[in-house]
Amino acid sequence: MANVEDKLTAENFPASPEKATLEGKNKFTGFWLFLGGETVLFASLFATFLALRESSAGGATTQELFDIPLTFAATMLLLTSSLTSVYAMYHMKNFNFGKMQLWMIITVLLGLGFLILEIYEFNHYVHHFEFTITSSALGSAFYTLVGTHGMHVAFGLLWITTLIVRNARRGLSLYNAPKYYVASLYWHFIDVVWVFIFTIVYLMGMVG
Amino acid sequence: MSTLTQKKGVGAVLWDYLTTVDHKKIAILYLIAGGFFFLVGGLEALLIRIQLAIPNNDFVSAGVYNEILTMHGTTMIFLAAMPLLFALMNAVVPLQIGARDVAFPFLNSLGFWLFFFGGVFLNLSWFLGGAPDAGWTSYASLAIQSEGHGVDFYLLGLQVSGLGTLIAGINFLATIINMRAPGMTYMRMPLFTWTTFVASALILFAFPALTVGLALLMFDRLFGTAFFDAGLGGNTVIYEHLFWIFGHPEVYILVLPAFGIFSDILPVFSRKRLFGYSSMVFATVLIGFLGFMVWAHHMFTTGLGPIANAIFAVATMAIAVPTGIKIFNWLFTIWGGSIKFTSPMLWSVAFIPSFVMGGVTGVMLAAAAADYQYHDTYFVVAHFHYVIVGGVVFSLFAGTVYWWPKMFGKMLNEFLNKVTFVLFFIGFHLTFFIQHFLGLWGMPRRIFTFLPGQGLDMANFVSTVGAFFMAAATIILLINIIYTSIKGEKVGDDPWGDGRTLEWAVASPPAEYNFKQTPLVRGLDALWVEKMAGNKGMTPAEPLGDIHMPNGSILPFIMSLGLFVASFGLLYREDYGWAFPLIIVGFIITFGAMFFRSIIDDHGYHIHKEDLLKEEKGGKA
Amino acid sequence: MRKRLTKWRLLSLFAALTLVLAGCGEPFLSTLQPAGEVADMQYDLMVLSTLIMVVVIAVVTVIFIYVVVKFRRRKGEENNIPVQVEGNHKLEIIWTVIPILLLLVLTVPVVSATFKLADVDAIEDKNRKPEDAIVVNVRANLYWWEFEYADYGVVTSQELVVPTDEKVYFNLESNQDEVKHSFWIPSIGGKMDTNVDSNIEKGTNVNQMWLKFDSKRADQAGEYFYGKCAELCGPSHALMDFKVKAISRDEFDQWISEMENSKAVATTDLAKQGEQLFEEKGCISCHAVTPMDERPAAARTAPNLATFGERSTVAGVLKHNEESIRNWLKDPEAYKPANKMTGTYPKLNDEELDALTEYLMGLKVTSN
Amino acid sequence: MANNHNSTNPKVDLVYRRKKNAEEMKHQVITFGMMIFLTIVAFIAVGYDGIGEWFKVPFIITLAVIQVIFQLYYFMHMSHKGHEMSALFLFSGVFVAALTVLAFTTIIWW
Ligand code: HEA
Ligand code: HEA
Ligand code: HEC
Ligand code: CUA
Ligand SMILES: [Cu+2]
Repeated sequence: MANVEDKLTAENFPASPEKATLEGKNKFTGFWLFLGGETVLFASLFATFLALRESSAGGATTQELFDIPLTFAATMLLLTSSLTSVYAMYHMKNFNFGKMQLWMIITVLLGLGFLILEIYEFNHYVHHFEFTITSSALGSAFYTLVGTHGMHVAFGLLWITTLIVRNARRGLSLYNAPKYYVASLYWHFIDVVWVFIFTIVYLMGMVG
Repeated sequence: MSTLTQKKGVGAVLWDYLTTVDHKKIAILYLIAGGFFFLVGGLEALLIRIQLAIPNNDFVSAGVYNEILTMHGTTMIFLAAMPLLFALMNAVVPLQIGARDVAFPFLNSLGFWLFFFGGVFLNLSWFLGGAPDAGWTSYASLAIQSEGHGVDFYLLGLQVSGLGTLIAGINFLATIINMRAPGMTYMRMPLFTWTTFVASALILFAFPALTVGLALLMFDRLFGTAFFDAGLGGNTVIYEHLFWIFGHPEVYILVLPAFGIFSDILPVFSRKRLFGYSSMVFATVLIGFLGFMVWAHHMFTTGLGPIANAIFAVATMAIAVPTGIKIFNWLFTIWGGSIKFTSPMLWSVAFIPSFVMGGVTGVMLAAAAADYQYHDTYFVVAHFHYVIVGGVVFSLFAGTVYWWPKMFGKMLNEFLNKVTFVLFFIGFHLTFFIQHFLGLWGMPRRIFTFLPGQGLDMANFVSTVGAFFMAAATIILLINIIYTSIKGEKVGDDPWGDGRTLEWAVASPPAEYNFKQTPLVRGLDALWVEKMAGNKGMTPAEPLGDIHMPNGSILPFIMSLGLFVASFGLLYREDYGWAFPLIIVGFIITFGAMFFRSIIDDHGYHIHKEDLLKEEKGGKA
Repeated sequence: MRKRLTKWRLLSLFAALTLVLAGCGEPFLSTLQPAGEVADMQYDLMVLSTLIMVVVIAVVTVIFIYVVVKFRRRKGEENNIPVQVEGNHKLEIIWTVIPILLLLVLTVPVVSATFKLADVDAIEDKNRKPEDAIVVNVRANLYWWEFEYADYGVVTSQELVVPTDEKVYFNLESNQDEVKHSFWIPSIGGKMDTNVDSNIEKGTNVNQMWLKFDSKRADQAGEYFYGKCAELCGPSHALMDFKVKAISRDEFDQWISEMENSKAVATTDLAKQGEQLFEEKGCISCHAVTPMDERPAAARTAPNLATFGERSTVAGVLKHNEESIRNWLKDPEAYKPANKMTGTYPKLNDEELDALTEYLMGLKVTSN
Repeated sequence: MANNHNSTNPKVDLVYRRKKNAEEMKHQVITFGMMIFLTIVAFIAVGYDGIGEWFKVPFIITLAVIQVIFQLYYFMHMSHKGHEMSALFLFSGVFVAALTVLAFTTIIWW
């Protein structure tokens, strides 16, 4: 077993740092399992949304609400943040802590941008269409699904920010490498969910 | 750290248990909490049966009856049966795979405390204005109309404890995937480990659906959303689906570990290896898989249409096949064996015909067109108590008695065990057999009373008498436990004499690190293999060295407490001014604890080789 | 006195015991005494499946008893180690295939019956004339049932009246701010839920089913079949019973025409006084007293009382006599917790109760 | 366990690994390009009125699925070995998810 306290260099840094210790391996496995569960969680929300997507109860319908440029911008931000977190992992494997931190920070900023757009969007719906979480079953399903995703984004931002700050002065180790790795997995998963959200909620909603 | 079991003060013991991350101690916590909730649920069952003993009884009022009924089902399933199974899993599974620990000791403790606080929260409803009263299924239309906070207690309590269950499931999965000793391949794992594995996978995929179902209902009740509000386009049938997408796998989450327990006990007391090991594994996985494709059999009368009903009927019946494979494998395990009727063995053999009775009525229920008659009658009540009590509760009794010496180092009194068995067995059949007929004679379930002159009086009375037999049996077990803890004698590593699996290769109770040296596994029934080869114990797979242990922590307790507090805030959000701040306080506690957890490095500690050697010489006889 | 009581008890005990032994329950309530085509079909499925299950149980039990008796560890065998059998493919195939075959035997009739029971095309048929197929709209309400014969504009409550020996079709509804109930007449056929927001007028989410009432067996079962609510719907779920009267087609037609032409008339003075009270106290705002209730379904918030004088129960569960009516009117909560009538009208004194009771008892439709 | 590299000379190994990582990163960027492309196609398909309506929904869902496979296999490294359990559990989740969505889009009653 690799000793956590060993002095690490680019040479002896393992190829898969996230799985180099037993703790890391457990974290890695456990997190993938968790993502399996999350899949079902989001599927339940998607399914509910699909069942209620036409239940606008006389209020705003999806066709009236959604607007392509906004969704497209949000999508681009989040997709790009997925790539930047891949860059971070790339630098982690190369034992380049500084660059890894930098790309993680970029990821957070992009995610923040996404979140701001989403908040703006919700605010817009509420004020211009009187479309709220209580106004119709569609509203409930929409805000719950998209909002749950948004909460995941927000949580991910807090999590990654904590990681960045906490480890800023300690450098990369086999103790925190799995943490970064798992956080980036989480971030990708958020992106996966978003791909379905923009397709099923927004694009399908515009088609009608 | 506390390697040696010194005499400690009450406070120290309490602190030890509050902060423990040792799976063996967490097992004891689960056993105590789950056992307590079993008594509570059993007491509620007795109240149900007293109320229904005679027609037009007014022992409890209609509203209170519905509360008792709901709490009985909810408590038994979520707070008694599952936690008690977790107790045995925690106590045994790491040992069975030759692991020093579970994959996530910290999360293991968090899982327990979430369950515990969720359960306490739910039961506090009794004292805070009334318990939930919409049935354990809490169907949306009734649950939304239900007045007071009962249903809110249900929703929040289950949400919190469900989170704990999910965490426990992930922990067992990761443990079994990553922590097996050298040589312990998947196809050498004892069946209890296998069934824990599959049941945990079911937890992983089923509980999120419950989480969503409960959340939507909670939003409707607390925040006025419209998922189930038909006036705004909502649809209550969605809730039914979400509940049963969770609910059906849930019954296999309960029964698969039970199957595992019997699969471990039967070989030991017939001194024969499990017949058809690989088909047992296959059947377990298949049941788990099919378990996700049948949920709508609880909704045959909802009006899904004949196509859906027919598909789900056929899919449901298919589960009889792998289950049958198991039944016959068990029978042929004892066939040709040398059976010793210890009390765990009595429970195990009694399980076989009892469970088959329950299983076959399940297949009858699966016949959609006929289920229009059975549905929501006592026939269903009879079915599921036959499988749950005859399967799960029997296994809990069997497993608890069987592993008691491993957990506590003392053997329960066998005579009293057998008295418990006989009384419970009689009471069980007396109570539930006749309920099949009650259902067929036209008695709906969930009724607080029935009128005379409908031909239901006598059978209901018989059923009530049976329940008291079960109560007597349970009380005798309690006496036995007290008696044993005072008088019982210490036992060795393998007190039953014929142990086959790894847990019997270590001390009773095991040292905190389980295995001083990780064992080398050379076949199915690892210990038996060594015994047959004439070895005294397991061959170690590694030289003696320092053992890495995790640190205890109070944070899991605090995180759970935070959610407990926040739940009260959410519940009383509209009633009291202090409630809203309470939500925030609760979340700050929880997230604060999470924050500390993530910024404080916890590398654990080591038990040094020298200390291990010293202990070997001095500590033990 | 004491002696008589014990004797009587003993007798009823015996009666109950014979019933248990006969194992069929009461003919007006039991699914084991089917009295119509649907229940017959379901009964046949029950019998078939029970037979299969008995075979399964018998096989398991025989093997079970054999192994448990035969392979006990006897004295002197303490050190025996039996052969460690790994498995046996032939056996394993046998106990995989045979259950599959047994299940196939069961699935075929199950699927066929499921589709047969779902055949309600007759309701939707555009050319259907009222006589062709009787369609009853069933409305479940918190703890009472309404039955509407929309083709005739006739409404009745608590007691369903149907013609025998022909298919009767049902639309099942429950209002949107209601809770879910389930409509069940055990000896006639299985149940079906009345989902929330099922609305016959709007044509949404309505469950449909058919039943058939056998004339001969209806006679044997007595005057009424018992119907029940089979879905937990609140405190008085247990008391949400209704009665079913199955009569010949001729009688049914006559009944319908009497219903169509009926008018509530109070005859005695006391009844007239009651009629007046019925208006003064606001009863009339919820309860209609003629079968031709023109209000929309959602506005019919209480049982129609047009046939109340001929009923067999008060509020579905109390014996139909004057005392029960008085009791009910005095304090409905005591008899049906959480019902929707409690507290909706001013307190009634004894005289008012007498008058109302007299009036209500006089509400009849049939001529005899 | 820590030393997964088999080569005796860590320096050579390091160069090799660096190169491999860089190559992989190039693949990742290409993957990203494809994902962006698929996204744009989906948005255009929806915004464009000429295409048959019936065709749009299955088409954009297919695009989404392809894109997600990219995410999983490249960004989340599921194509690497050591991901057997990850794949097993993720796809089990997907299986349950698919059943749920299928049920809710068909038999939920209207
Ligand atoms: C441990 C719990 C448990 C288990 C194991 C099962 C097992 C099964 N259950 Fe049960 N069930 C419940 C717990 C359980 N159930 C509960 C709690 C409810 C009610 C919930 C509520 O509404 O509150 C319920 C309700 C329920 C219903 C809904 C009834 C209704 O509400 O109308 C149905 C319908 O299909 C059903 C079917 C089955 C089937 C087919 C099995 C099968 O898995 C059984 C398989 C086993 C055998 C068949 C026996 C052994 C096999 C052989 C010896 C081989 C040969 C056999 C044949 C050829 C038949 N169950
Ligand atoms: C694990 C699950 C489980 C278990 C073990 C049981 C165990 C029992 N159940 Fe339960 N039951 C359910 C799950 C379970 N049940 C569910 C899910 C429902 C449906 C709820 C719903 O419809 O929503 C239900 C419903 C249900 C009903 C139907 C109620 C109705 O529909 O109106 C009945 C009626 O007889 C019943 C009876 C019993 C009895 C007699 C036992 C006995 O086996 C209990 C035996 C145990 C004891 C008797 C304990 C003895 C306790 C003491 C002696 C107390 C001592 C106290 C101290 C020392 C503090 N149960
Ligand atoms: C809010 C409307 C409301 C008012 C006002 C009302 N009732 Fe009722 N009544 C009901 C409902 C609802 C029921 C059914 C209760 C149940 O069975 O759960 C009922 C039941 C009854 C029954 C039994 C019906 C049956 O079919 O067996 C009688 C008799 C009755 N009411 C008489 C009266 C009289 C007399 C008054 C006035 C003094 C009155 N009601 C006022 C709503 C009302
Ligand atoms: Cu209506 Cu139960
Ligand atoms: Cu089920």
